[in-house]
Order: sequence, then structure tokens, then C-alpha cells
Amino acid sequence: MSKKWINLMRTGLLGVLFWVLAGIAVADTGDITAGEIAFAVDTLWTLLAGFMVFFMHAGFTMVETGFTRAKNAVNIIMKNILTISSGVIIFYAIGFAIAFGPSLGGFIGTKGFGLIGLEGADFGVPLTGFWFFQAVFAATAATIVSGAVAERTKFSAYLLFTVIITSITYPVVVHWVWGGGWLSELGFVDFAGSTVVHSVGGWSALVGAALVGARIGKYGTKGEVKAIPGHNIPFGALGVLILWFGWFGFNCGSTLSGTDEAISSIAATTILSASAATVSAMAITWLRYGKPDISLTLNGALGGLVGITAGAASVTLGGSLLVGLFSGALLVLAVEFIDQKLKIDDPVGAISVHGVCGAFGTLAVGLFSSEAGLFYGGGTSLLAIQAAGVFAVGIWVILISFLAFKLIGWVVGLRVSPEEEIEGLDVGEHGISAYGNLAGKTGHPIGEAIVANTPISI
Amino acid sequence: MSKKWINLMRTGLLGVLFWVLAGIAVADTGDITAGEIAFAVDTLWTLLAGFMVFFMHAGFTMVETGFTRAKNAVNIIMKNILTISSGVIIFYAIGFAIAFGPSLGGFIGTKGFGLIGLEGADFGVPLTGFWFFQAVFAATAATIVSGAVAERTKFSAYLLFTVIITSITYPVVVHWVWGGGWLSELGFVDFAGSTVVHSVGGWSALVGAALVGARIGKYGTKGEVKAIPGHNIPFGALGVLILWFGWFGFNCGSTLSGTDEAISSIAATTILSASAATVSAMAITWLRYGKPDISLTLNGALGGLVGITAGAASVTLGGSLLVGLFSGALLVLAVEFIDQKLKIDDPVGAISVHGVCGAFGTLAVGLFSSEAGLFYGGGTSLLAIQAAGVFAVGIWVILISFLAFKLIGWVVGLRVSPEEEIEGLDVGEHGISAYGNLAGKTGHPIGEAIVANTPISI
Amino acid sequence: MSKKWINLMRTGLLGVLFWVLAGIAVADTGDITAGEIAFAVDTLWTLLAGFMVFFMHAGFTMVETGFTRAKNAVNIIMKNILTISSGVIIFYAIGFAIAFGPSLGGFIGTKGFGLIGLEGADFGVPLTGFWFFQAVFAATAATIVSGAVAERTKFSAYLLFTVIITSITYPVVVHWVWGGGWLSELGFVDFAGSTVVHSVGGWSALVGAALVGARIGKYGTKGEVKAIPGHNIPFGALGVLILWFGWFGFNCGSTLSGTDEAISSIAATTILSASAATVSAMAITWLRYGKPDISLTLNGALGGLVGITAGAASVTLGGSLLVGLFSGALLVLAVEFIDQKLKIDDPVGAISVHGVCGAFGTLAVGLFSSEAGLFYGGGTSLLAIQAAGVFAVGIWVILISFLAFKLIGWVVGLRVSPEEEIEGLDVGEHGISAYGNLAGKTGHPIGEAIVANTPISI
Amino acid sequence: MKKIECIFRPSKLEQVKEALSMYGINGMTVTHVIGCGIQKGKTELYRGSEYSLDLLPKVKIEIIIKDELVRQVIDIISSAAKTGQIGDGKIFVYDVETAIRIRTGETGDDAI
Amino acid sequence: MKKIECIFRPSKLEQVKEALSMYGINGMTVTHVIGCGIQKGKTELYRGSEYSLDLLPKVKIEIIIKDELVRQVIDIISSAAKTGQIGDGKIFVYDVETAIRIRTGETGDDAI
Amino acid sequence: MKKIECIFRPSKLEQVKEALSMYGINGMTVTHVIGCGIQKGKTELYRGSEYSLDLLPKVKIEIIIKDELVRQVIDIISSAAKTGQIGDGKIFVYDVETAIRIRTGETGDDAI
Ligand SMILES: Nc1ncnc2c1ncn2[C@@H]1O[C@H](COP(=O)(O)OP(=O)(O)O)[C@@H](O)[C@H]1O
Ligand SMILES: Nc1ncnc2c1ncn2[C@@H]1O[C@H](COP(=O)(O)OP(=O)(O)O)[C@@H](O)[C@H]1O
Ligand SMILES: Nc1ncnc2c1ncn2[C@@H]1O[C@H](COP(=O)(O)OP(=O)(O)O)[C@@H](O)[C@H]1O
Repeated sequence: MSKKWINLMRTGLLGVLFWVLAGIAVADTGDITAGEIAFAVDTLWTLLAGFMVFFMHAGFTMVETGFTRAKNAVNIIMKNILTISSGVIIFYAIGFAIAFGPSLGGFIGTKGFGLIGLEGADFGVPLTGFWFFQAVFAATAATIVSGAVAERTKFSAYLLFTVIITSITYPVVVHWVWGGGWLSELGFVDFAGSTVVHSVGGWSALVGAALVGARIGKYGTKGEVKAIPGHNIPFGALGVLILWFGWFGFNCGSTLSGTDEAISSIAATTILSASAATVSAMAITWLRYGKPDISLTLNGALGGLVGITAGAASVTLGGSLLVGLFSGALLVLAVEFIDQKLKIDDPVGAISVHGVCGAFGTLAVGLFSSEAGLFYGGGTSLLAIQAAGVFAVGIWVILISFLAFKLIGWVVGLRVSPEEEIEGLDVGEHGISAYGNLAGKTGHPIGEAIVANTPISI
Repeated sequence: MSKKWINLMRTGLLGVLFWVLAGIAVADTGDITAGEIAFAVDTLWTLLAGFMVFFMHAGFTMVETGFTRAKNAVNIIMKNILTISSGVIIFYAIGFAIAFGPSLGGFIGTKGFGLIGLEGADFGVPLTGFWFFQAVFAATAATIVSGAVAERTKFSAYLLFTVIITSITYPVVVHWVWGGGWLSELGFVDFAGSTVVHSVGGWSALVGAALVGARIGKYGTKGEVKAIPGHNIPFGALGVLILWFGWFGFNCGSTLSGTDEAISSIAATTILSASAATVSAMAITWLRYGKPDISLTLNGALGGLVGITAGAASVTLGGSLLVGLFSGALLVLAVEFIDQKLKIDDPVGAISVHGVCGAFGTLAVGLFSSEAGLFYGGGTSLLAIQAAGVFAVGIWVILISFLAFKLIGWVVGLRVSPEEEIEGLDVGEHGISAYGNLAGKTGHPIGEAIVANTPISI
Repeated sequence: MSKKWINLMRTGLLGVLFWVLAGIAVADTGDITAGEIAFAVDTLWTLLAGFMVFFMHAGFTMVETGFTRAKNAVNIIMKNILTISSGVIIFYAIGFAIAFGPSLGGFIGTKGFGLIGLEGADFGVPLTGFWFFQAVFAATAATIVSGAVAERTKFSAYLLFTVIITSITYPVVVHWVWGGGWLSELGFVDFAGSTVVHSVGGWSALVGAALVGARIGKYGTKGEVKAIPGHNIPFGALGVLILWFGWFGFNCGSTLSGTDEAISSIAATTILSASAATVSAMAITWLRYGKPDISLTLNGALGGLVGITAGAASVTLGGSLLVGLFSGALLVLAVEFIDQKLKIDDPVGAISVHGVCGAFGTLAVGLFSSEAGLFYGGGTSLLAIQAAGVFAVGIWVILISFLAFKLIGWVVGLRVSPEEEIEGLDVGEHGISAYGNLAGKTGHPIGEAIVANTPISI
Repeated sequence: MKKIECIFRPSKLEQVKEALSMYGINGMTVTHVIGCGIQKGKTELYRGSEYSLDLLPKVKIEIIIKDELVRQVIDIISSAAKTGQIGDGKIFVYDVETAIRIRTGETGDDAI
Repeated sequence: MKKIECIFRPSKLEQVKEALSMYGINGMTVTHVIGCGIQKGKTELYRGSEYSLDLLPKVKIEIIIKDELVRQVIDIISSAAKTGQIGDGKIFVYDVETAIRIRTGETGDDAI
Repeated sequence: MKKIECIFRPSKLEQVKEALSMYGINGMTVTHVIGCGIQKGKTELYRGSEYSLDLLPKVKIEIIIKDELVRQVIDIISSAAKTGQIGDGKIFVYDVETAIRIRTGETGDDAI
């Protein structure tokens, strides 16, 4: 593609080309080499996958909104929207340099703040495209936390935590595993981020939920566990399906190359694991609770997606089914354990989905990798490395998150007042309810038939 | 792309490549040939289209949820989520072999269960990628049924039916038409599945809705037809727009090749037919009922999409407008006929959208095909073949579905109890309501301002 | 790709290829040249981007539904659905010819009605693909208006306006800027349509909202400004995230070439501007109103997207951050000004988002263009050209829209009756409510537990 | 004038309304309520935790009528709303001191 | 003490509230209800099948006041809620035996 | 027979219900209402324009009981619903002329 063309583009003449140019353009593209096209295809693939990962934020938003109460819907949406927006900016200013800048001893990147000074680096696709893909990933890790600490955490406290996770916690882990750091040297395998993205989010969520404390009314005075059902299951289901859709970009795009032959099989292992986990979570809740539970089935689908993320490119289709089956079952047990035994209040199940299934998925590579997994005759060496990685990342994330939440708690406070929590964070933090027929709102003198709320449908 | 690169990827070093490697990667891609890139492009196209088709399941979920009542929302969502998940697994284990395995007399495939033993086959794209695309199609055919039998069918009965349609009913039809079977030999044209996917779903839905019977209250004792409006039209509209979006993947991806020149025109015929059908359904309801009916207009858009699916690659743009106009009109009349004359209760219009418009669209190829259609001087021979295909598939599907529903009814029963139906399947089958402010829920002692339901908005 | 293959496809044998063909296909693709693949990649890119732009209509629908009242939800959805469907048809029949047909003095295209007679033209991608991309753009410009005139405008009046904007207003502007017309000759830069698409929609919205008048109850008798909150903020947020997702197609796809090296950086500037605008709108409302306002933060994200659209390919990453910061701030001030000073009632903020931020974004190219912008030492010449373009387009759009609304008002009337407005347009115009438990609906004798509306959630 | 307040199953509203309308009674006000009594609701699980669904949806209709119609209206409603299962609901009768029709200012029996 | 119960158009709530507040009456409880009477609703079509929209949205406000204010409050509400069209609604008056303010335990007129 | 009508904070419903149930009272009907009184709500901004949130969510429970239980039920509810803050709500007592159990046709005290 000639320079001239691009300039035309830039001056806004998109697709003009007209009568006068007729016949030129096709000849034009004739100049291009196979190598250039491959580079373009890799770039497009990375970007398209990045768009799909971006769209996952719509999924997170809907899941977290649907699985919490109506009175906190505006707040949880604001948290999600600010996570993607501020997360991307911070990852541009700081995080990317720490993740992918020249390494200081395999532990931390040191250059590339504002993407400046990386001219010499080659990421296989243009720097801006590579950054784009990594930035939407970073925001994903960050947004996991919002669900776990929902319905009681101050908006300002949450924003500050987002700054920390996207500038330090997450980028450092990326550096270790994907940035040429010590874990990658060890041979640690985390294809698309069961540990790097999901466990980082999940363990941060664990620390956050534990330090912020349970929602008022979640645990009775005698320790009874109370159910606080979400207010809109269809939102939750839509969110899960959007996430599942976006996950194809998340996993398949992590090749960062459209010409990688593994992409097809990554798509297949991803859908099979998610499907198996959905079925297994459904079946297990049916067995344990007497009826198939929708919120855990939906969580199960996500658990299966998180579980396969590390090994999407290295397990067989059959292996992915097993990874999914275990992930779905594990998810249900983990939710029960965290809620009922640990008494840590995680309204949307983020810790179980991202933390627990993320750790499991990473270990599962050591078991199911068709090249080096224990079950495929590869011995325990990969498994040991995987365990080391899971452990090291867990320690790091829990440490930093603990310090971060403590610090934030000290500076601005973590929690809204009990009155605000009971009334709802929407009015308290944002002055508005999610559903316009506001409680007693009388802002304008015109009545309307709120058919949406008419009490009798017969 | 060198082997080394791929291995790097697999060990999780995605996008590392760094300072030390700087300058190598571009040279690296220089090795690739045009043929390899074309193969990669075909693969990416098939997968991206498959992702979009997957996303259609979010569309189906929202349409079916929105067009039914709040008390059954959890149940319809569970049915949709389990359709995609279990459908994909079954199509992996069984369906694909029957559809695309070596043919037994043009009627049924015989090998490839679990995708094993197909090493010699060539599908133009990698086996796993081809399977992925076909698997999300299979789940599409299956999920059509859930809407038609909504609000009264047992969850277990529905799940069993999903097993049958994705393992037998649908794969056999695929084999006939796309798997080299007898209909394809005849010259039957169904580009992306008006008959193969949609009519298979539509006729199954017809049998299901007829055998399960109407919802309590749908038809009066004197045969009066009662309206049972859906509970959330915005969900329905969102679902339709998601489906329309996904349909571009459905139709354009059915080339299974990104280098096929027809893709542009397939996109154009798809959008024109859907648009024309939307306008015609809107106009016809305006004329017939005095006001433009939203639920039929939305159904109309889907009717236009189903209608063009068979002929997307063989009709002109003008032809696609006509196919759409007729599909939209036909849809309205079909809904009326099925509801008011046949008295078969189809809450979401699935039979009309997928069955009737699917049959029409398939026949329309015989009329509008720019190569062999009756209106383009091609005579009636293609039309006759199309009619034969529509007929044969219809018979097969109705037969198998009839046996399946009878069998399932005998084993587990098709319908929930009248009490459960009146109370809603959500609480009955899943122990939870879709909208968290559960009827009288008192699970936790903290009150909240359910502003969402505050009665007065003024 | 051989002709034979394509024919196979067309007769419906998609993906057949089988045992008998094994091994042929790969060899088959070996024939293809790099130039042909590049053409295919450009086509796929344009189409995929077009699909994403299509999906933006789901975003518009959700934003406009969520930001208005429940009693008008069906009506706003119908308007959106009919905009995309009738808009596409009209742009096929008329608009495209006016936009991209052979020019009459740089002012208007004259040929290509129904895409006929354009055989000689070359758009870099197939005509149908190019048309597809442009058609979904045209519908975007049109649909902007629906939000601004929501909750009071007659359905028929709105439909007529859609005909005018997609057949005349918008295509003429496209011709000027992207169709080789006088503005492009001047050197006016509007990469993806801050002015061409968004301002066209925004200024039409301004005229429409002004002429239709405010909603009953919006302004008090003494000029007090009343708040009329939307009924479903989660819908609004989902819509914004869908729009943001689709915008990547909108901007990145406007290269109309998948091999353009600028794509990566376009994706990056797009996400940075949107993020910065989200943060700045949030911060400014927090400062000005005491609490971060969700509806303006969401509008802010859109403002940042509109703002960067003109310069996505010509500003640096740092520049895009600044464009975003200003867009977000400007958005808040513009909403205040239009609502409180001009007293023009725009329920969803369309005029500010698309009109004001569109104009700003276009001017910003003159400031921030890394090649010719004022801040990059390019002097004021580009800025002057940009200002001329903004002005000329503004005049044209306001003129035509004024005439159009006046004419439509005279023919069918612009506004529903006050009674219908108070009762809601849903029942009045479409005979149905968006939320099925209709006001007093007694269409069927079976009661149901409307758990969704149970008053107490505790 | 009396107020007849009846609480019964939402599924019976249509039948009750029809029965009353056949008897010539068209004026009524309907509210969606939830209630408990002998009918106790049930316990369900959400994510493995118990919660009780003990307030069940009912409708309340209020009809203000002349004293002499009370007996008859009670009978009509009783038979239309009855299923014989626990949870059928109650009818309560109250005295009304006066009634005013906003539109006309009429009072007393003329207003209803 | 009396209870004044008024059922009227939702679009009039703001006006009624303002009128009462100007008269010094701030305490009230509001419920969203649906009702029918002389105003009969209408028949619409959904997917070609008829259904009747015969219960129309209204609001009910309940005000407990001292006996001597009853007349005046009725007048205020009547004029604020009136449009003159069928469907304007009704006002009913009941006797209240006693009232208690939960916060303080005050009873009778002090409680309201 | 008397009707006890209490309007209080939604957050107290569970406690009130439990307290009544311990006392053996299970029958009640609950409505979601909004109300104002001394507690005045507040003013918020939406898109820069003010609006007042002056009607606040409350619940209303209605219990019909035998005359002799009135005092006690009022006490139970008062103490369970009390926070001591403005906005705790009210209890009103009305006379009920009769009650009918739809399921059995029982009347009077037997019906409740
Ligand atoms: N004492 C009471 N006061 C007010 N409402 C009551 C009372 N007892 C019952 N109700 C209402 O009547 C409904 C049905 O009562 P229940 O005792 O369950 O069945 P049944 O009427 O068949 O004996 C309850 O859900 C509640 O709304
Ligand atoms: N007899 C009645 N008992 C209880 N409520 C009634 C009665 N008659 C009317 N209403 C209420 O008053 C509303 C308006 O009454 P309607 O007869 O339609 O108009 P109008 O009050 O102008 O004569 C009804 O929707 C209903 O809610
Ligand atoms: N005069 C009244 N008539 C009817 N309801 C009232 C009256 N006064 C108060 N209420 C109801 O009681 C609720 C609480 O009353 P309020 O005066 O705010 O606090 P408190 O009860 O603590 O004095 C109000 O929201 C309203 O629903």
C-alpha cells in the first residue's frame, strides 16, 4: 500500500477514489508482499481480539449490576466504567512500561512510560496495537475487584485501588510471565492469563472483600449466612454471554498473530471448557440444592472460561472438557466455602470464578498439557513450575492489595456509612437511582403511567 | 511463521520478543507464502463469523426472555444457556460425525465421533475451526425450540430434547445438504441454512408447541385468543439487534472462506432483506391493526434474516429487497394463522420466524436466484428441487420431533404442573425469581429502598 | 481461489469438500496472489467494521431507551429499529448516489441510484461492501435525532424525517467531504466523521428538538428547569459500552483498508480519547454538582468518541488524551447550556454529544494534527479550513432540517397530543407497554406472581 | 356507605372483576400487595444459602358501595375468588363516613 | 381523627402535594394503584390479539388529620386534582380510632 | 375487630414480622408505599438540574385482629420498628365491621 494512499486517508478522503482513480487501487495493492500482509493480518487479529476484550467490560458491568441490588446499580456501573477508562490511561502512563519495558532483573520493567522510549522494541505487531490489546487486558484484571467489593465500598476508595492495580500489581505480574521476567524464564505457562489476569483480579478481590467486610445483613448475629439475591438475573445472563463472546478474543487473540495455526483449536478448547463447566455447575447445584441454580450456573460458565485460559493452546479438546468439568464443580464448592466457611462476602462470586478457577486452570496445564502435562506422560516438572507461579503471584498480589487497601482505608476510608449502605449507594454516592421512577421523586409536575411498575399483571 | 515462534507462544511468552529479538519478527513473517496467508485468512474469517454466531445466543436469550413473562425469565435463560453449552458438547461427541463423517448412502455420516478419525478430511480450514463454526450453528437450531415451548415446559424435558436435536435431527439434515448427502447431490441450494438451521428449529418448535399445549389462559373456553404480552420489550429489541449483528457472521461466514468474492454482496443482501422485512412487517401491522406493532416488527426483522439466509449468495440486491418484503408480510400472516387458526401457542413467534420464513426463503432461491431462479429465466427446475428439499426436511424433522417429544413426555413428562405454571417456572424449577426483590423474600433483615419499584414516578 | 470453489459454495455445499476432495483445497489456495489477498483483507476489514457499526444501533437503542421514561420505551425502540431499516433502504435507493456518484460541481453526486451505473467506479473494496459500510454510517447519522426528539414526537413525523436525512441531508455532506466534493478539495480533514456523521446528526437533532418543543413538564411556568430522569440507567450504560465497542469499527474501519498501518494507532487514540473524556466528565460533574453524575459520565464517554473521530488518524496518543479531556468537559457544559440557557429539551444529550463534540473534534484536528495542527507548528491554515467545514456543514444541515421539520409539521404534525404524551407514546402510538404487566391489562384470566414488581424487597 | 376490602390470589382478579361487572359494579381500586397467614411460603436456596419466600403475592381490591349491597358483593367476590386451597384470602368490611367525586363535587352515594 | 383517602390521576400528585404543603399539611402516605369506574379503559391489539387495558393507573394518598381539618383538606385536594374529565377520582373519609408515632410513642392528635 | 395499619421503614419489616410471629401473629398484608412527613427528603441533581426526593420508601402492614390484642400488637410493632430517628413512621387503628375467610366462608373473629 503506497504512502500516497495513506496520506489520502489521513486527509479524510476515505474511500473516495472515484472515477478518476478507477482501476488504480487494485493494481495498487498488487505491490504488497506476503510478509506485509501477514503483518497486517496479525495486527488486525490483535486489534479485533482487543475490541472483543474491550466488550467484555460490558459483560462485567451487566453481571455485576444484575447480581447486586437495584439500589446500588448506578454505583457498580460507575465503578466499571471508570475502571476501563482510568485503567487504560494509567496503563498507558505507567503500567505498560512496568510490564513490557526493559527488564530490571526479570522483576520489573523500567522504560516506556507514556509509551515513550520503546522505539527499538518489536512486539510482532505495531506498538500501539500491542499496547491496545494489553491495556484492555489490564482493565479486565482491575474490574474483577469491583464485583467482590460491591454494594458497600466507597467510590473514591475503589478508584484509588484501580490506580494501584493497573499501575503496579498487574503490570509486575505481566512482566514476570509475559514480559520476559523470571517466571517465563522458569518455563511457567499461562497462555492467556488464568493467573496473570484472572488470579490477579481474584486475589485482589479476596483481599478487598475481606478488608471491606461483609454487606450489612449478609451474616446474621449467630453467623447464619443470608442470601441477598441479585436484582436482575437477565442482566447477569446477558453479561455472561457477552463475556463468553469476548473471551474468544481474549484467548484466541493471545496468539497476537492471525497466522498462528493454533487459533482454531484455541477457539474449540475455549468453547468446550466453558460448556462443560456450565453443565457441571448446573448439575452439581441440582444435586446439592435440589434445583439447578441459575446464578451458579452462570458463574460456572465463567469458571470454565477462566479455567481454560492458561491452557487453551496446550490442551486437547478432550482435555478442555475435563478442565471445564472440574472448573464448574470447583466453582460451586469454592463459592460455598468462601461464603459459608470463610464468611467473606463476594456478591458476584468473583473470587471463586477468577481466583480459584484461575489457579486451578494454571495448575491444570501441568496436568493436561498435551506436551508436558502429568497425564500425558510429562511428569511433574511442569506441574511444579505452575504451582510455583500460582504461589508466587498469589503472594505478590495479596501483599500489594493488602497494603493498598489498608492505605486507602486510612486515607479516604473503604466503606460508606451504614445509613448510606441501607439506603443504597446510588442516591448516596451519585444522587440518582438506576430506575427513573425515583423513590418519591417529584421533580416535575407531570404524572405518568408507570406501566412498568403497575402492580397487577394478572 | 516459524515453528520457534509458535513454541514461544505456547510457553506463554505472548508478545514478548523484546529488545533482544528486535527486528527479527518482521523478517520472520517474510517466510510465509500467499497460500498460507490465504489459509490463515479463511480460518480467521470462519472463526470470527463463528464468534458472532455464538453471540446470537445472547440474542435468542434476550428475545425469549423479553417476549415472555417475568415469572418465567430464569427458566428461559437457563434453557438457552444449557442449549448452547450442552449442544456444543453433544455436537462434538456425536452430531459432527453424523453431519460431516463419511457418508452412508448420502443419508448419514458414520465417523468422527469426538472428532476422532477425521484426519484425512479437508474442510478448507482446520478441523477444529470448521467444527467450531458448525457447532455454534447446531446450537442455534436447537435454541429456536425453547422460545416456542416457553413458560410451561419442564426444564428436564427440554434438556432431553436438546440432546436429540443436536445429536440426530439437525446433523442428519446437515449431512443431506452440506455434508455431501442426497439433497446436495440433487442441487438443493441452502447457502447458510434457511432450511438446514432455521426450518429444522422451526418445525421442531411447531411439534413441541403443539404437543406441549398452550399456556394456561392463552385460549379461552370458547376458543377466544388472549394476548399474553412479554414482560420486557427492550430486552426483546436488544435481542433482535444482537441476532441481526450475529447474522452477518452466520451468512457471510458461511462462505467458510475470507477470500470469497461473494462476501460483500452477502452482507448487502442480508441487511437489505432484514430491513425490507422490518419495514413491511411494520407497515402491515399498521394497516391491519391500526397501530404499528412492535413485537411483530421485531419478529419481522428476524423473518427477513431467515428468509435471505438460503439465498444470500445467489440473489441480487433488488432480489433481496423483495425476499425481505415478502418475508416480513408472511411473518405477520403466519403468526396470526398459527395463533388464531391453528391455536398453537408460540409465545415468541419462533415457528413463523424460523419455520415459515425459512421455508419461504428456501423456495425463494428457486424464484430469485440470479443464476437459476424462475424470475431470472431459470425455469422451474431449481424451484422444484428447493420444494423437494423443504418438504423432505420438514417430514424428517416433524417425524423425529414427534417421536422425541412423545418419548420424553412418557419418560419425564413435558409440562410443569398447572400450579407451578401459574406461580411461575422460576421459583418452581429454580427456586429464584429473575428480579431480586423476590415476592415476599425475607432472607435478610436489611431493608432497602427499592426505587426500581417505587410506585409513583410522577 | 478458483471459480469452481465459489460455485460449490453457491450451490450450498458450504464446507463440504470431503474425503474425495481431501488435500485439494490447500493446494487450491496456493494459486492466490498477495494482491488478491490484500484486496480480500481490505474487504473483510471493511465488512467487519461495518458489522460493528451496525451493532452501534443496538447501542443507540439502549441509550435512548434507558435515558427516557418507561412509558415511551416502545416508541423510542420502534424509531431506532425503523431508522436502521428504512435508512439502509433509502441509502441504497437514493443516498449512495448522491454521496458517491459522479460529482456535479463538487456539490452533489448524480448517479448510482439503486447502486446502478457505478460499474466503472473503484472504491478499493467491492461496491457492495463499500455501500454496506456507508449505509450503516448513514443510519447512524439519522438515528442520532431520535434521542433528542424523544418522548413527544409522532412516529410518522419521525419516519418522514429519517427519509430526508438519509436521502438528502447526510449524503450531500458525505459528497462534500468523502465523495470528492468541494470540502475535500479544500483539504478539510474529517477522518471518520465527527462532522460528516455526528454533527449532521447533532445539528438535525438541535433543529428537531427546538421545533418540536420541550416535553411537558420539562420547564416550569417560571422557566425553572426540571429533571426528568431516565427510567433505566443500566440500559443506558450497556448502550454506551456497545457504542464504544462499535466505535472501534467506526474509526478503525474508516481506513477502508486492513493493510493500512495507521489502524493500530487509530484504535489507541480512540480508546484514549474516550477514556479521558469519561474521566473528565466524571470529575467535572463531581466538582460542579457535588457528586459524580452517571448520565453525564456516560455521555462524556460518547463525547470523547465523537471528539476523536475526525482526528483519530492524525493526532498522537498524547493529543488524543487532550482531545478527550476537552470533549468530556465540553460535553458537560454544553448539556447545561442547552438545557438551562437555551431551554432546548434534549432528553439524551444528543445535541451536545454529537453536535458540539463533533464540531470540537473537527476543529481539534486543526489544533492537534501531528502533521498540520496549530500546536504542532502547522500554523492556522488547517484550523481555518476545519472551521470553514464545520460552519458550512452546520448551515446546510440546519437549513435542510428546518425546512424538513416545518414541512413535516405541516403535513402530518410533529407532536403527539398532550394527553398521549402524558399517558405515554407506547400505548398511544403502538398499543402496548414496554413492560408486560400492562397498566390494568386484563387480557387473560390467569394471575401471575409479578415478582419483578413485588413492592417489598426488604 | 361501606368499604369492602378483599385480599385474594392475583390469578383470580379477572374472574372477580367479571363477576362484579355482571352484577353492575364497575368502580374499584386495585393494589398489588404481599401477605402471609396460614399459608406460609417456602424456603429456597440461592447460591447455597437459604432464604424464605414467606410473603406471597396477593391483590387487594377496594370497593366503596352503598350499605345495602354489601352482603351481595361479598358473596359474589367470595365465590369468584375461591379455590378452596389455603391462601384464598379474606374480605374485610369498614364503614365509610363520606365520599366525594372529584370531577363533580358530588358527595355521598352519588359519588360512587 | 379522620383518614382522608383520595384516588386520582398520577399526573396530579405534584400539584396536590404542593397545595397541601402550602396549607401546612406535610404528612401523607402514597400508594400506586390501578382502578376502574365510569372511565373504562380501552382495547388494544398485541400480535393481532385483543386485550383490554381497563384498569388504569391512579395514585392513592392517605392523610390522617384532625377532625376539624377534614372539610378544608377535601376542598384543597378536590381543586388540585380536578381536570373535569371522567377519571378524576374520588375522596373517601374514614374514622380513625387512634394514632401512634413510633419514634416517640406519642398518641392521638400529637402523633400526626 | 380492629385493623392496625403501620407505616415504617422497609429495613424494619423483617424484624417486625419476626416479633409478631413470636407473639403468634402470622396473618398480615404488606404494601410498598412512599411517604413524607417531618422527614423531608432531599434535593439531588440530575444532569445539573435539581429535583427533590421528598417521598421516601416505606412499608405499610395491615393486620386485622381481635379487639383485645390491639394494645399488645401496637407495642410489639412499636418496639420492633423503632430507630429513634425521624421517619420511623406511624401506627393507625381502625374499626373493622366484619371479616370473611374466602376459603371457608367463616366470618368474624374466626376468619382472621
Ligand atoms: N389477620 C390478617 N390481617 C390482614 N391480612 C390478613 C390476615 N390474615 C390473612 N391475611 C391476608 O390474607 C391472605 C391469605 O390468608 P391465609 O391465612 O394464608 O389463607 P386463608 O385466607 O385461605 O386462610 C394472606 O396472604 C394475607 O394477605
Ligand atoms: N366504588 C368505588 N370504589 C373504590 N374506588 C373507586 C370506586 N369508583 C371509582 N373508584 C376509583 O376512582 C377512579 C376514577 O373513577 P371513575 O368512575 O372512572 O371517574 P370519576 O371519578 O371521574 O367519576 C377509578 O379508577 C377507581 O380507582
Ligand atoms: N398525617 C399522616 N397521614 C398519613 N401518613 C403519615 C402522616 N404523617 C406521616 N405519615 C407517614 O409516616 C411516615 C413517617 O412520618 P414522619 O413524620 O416523616 O416521621 P416520624 O413518624 O418519625 O414523625 C411518612 O413517610 C408517611 O408515610
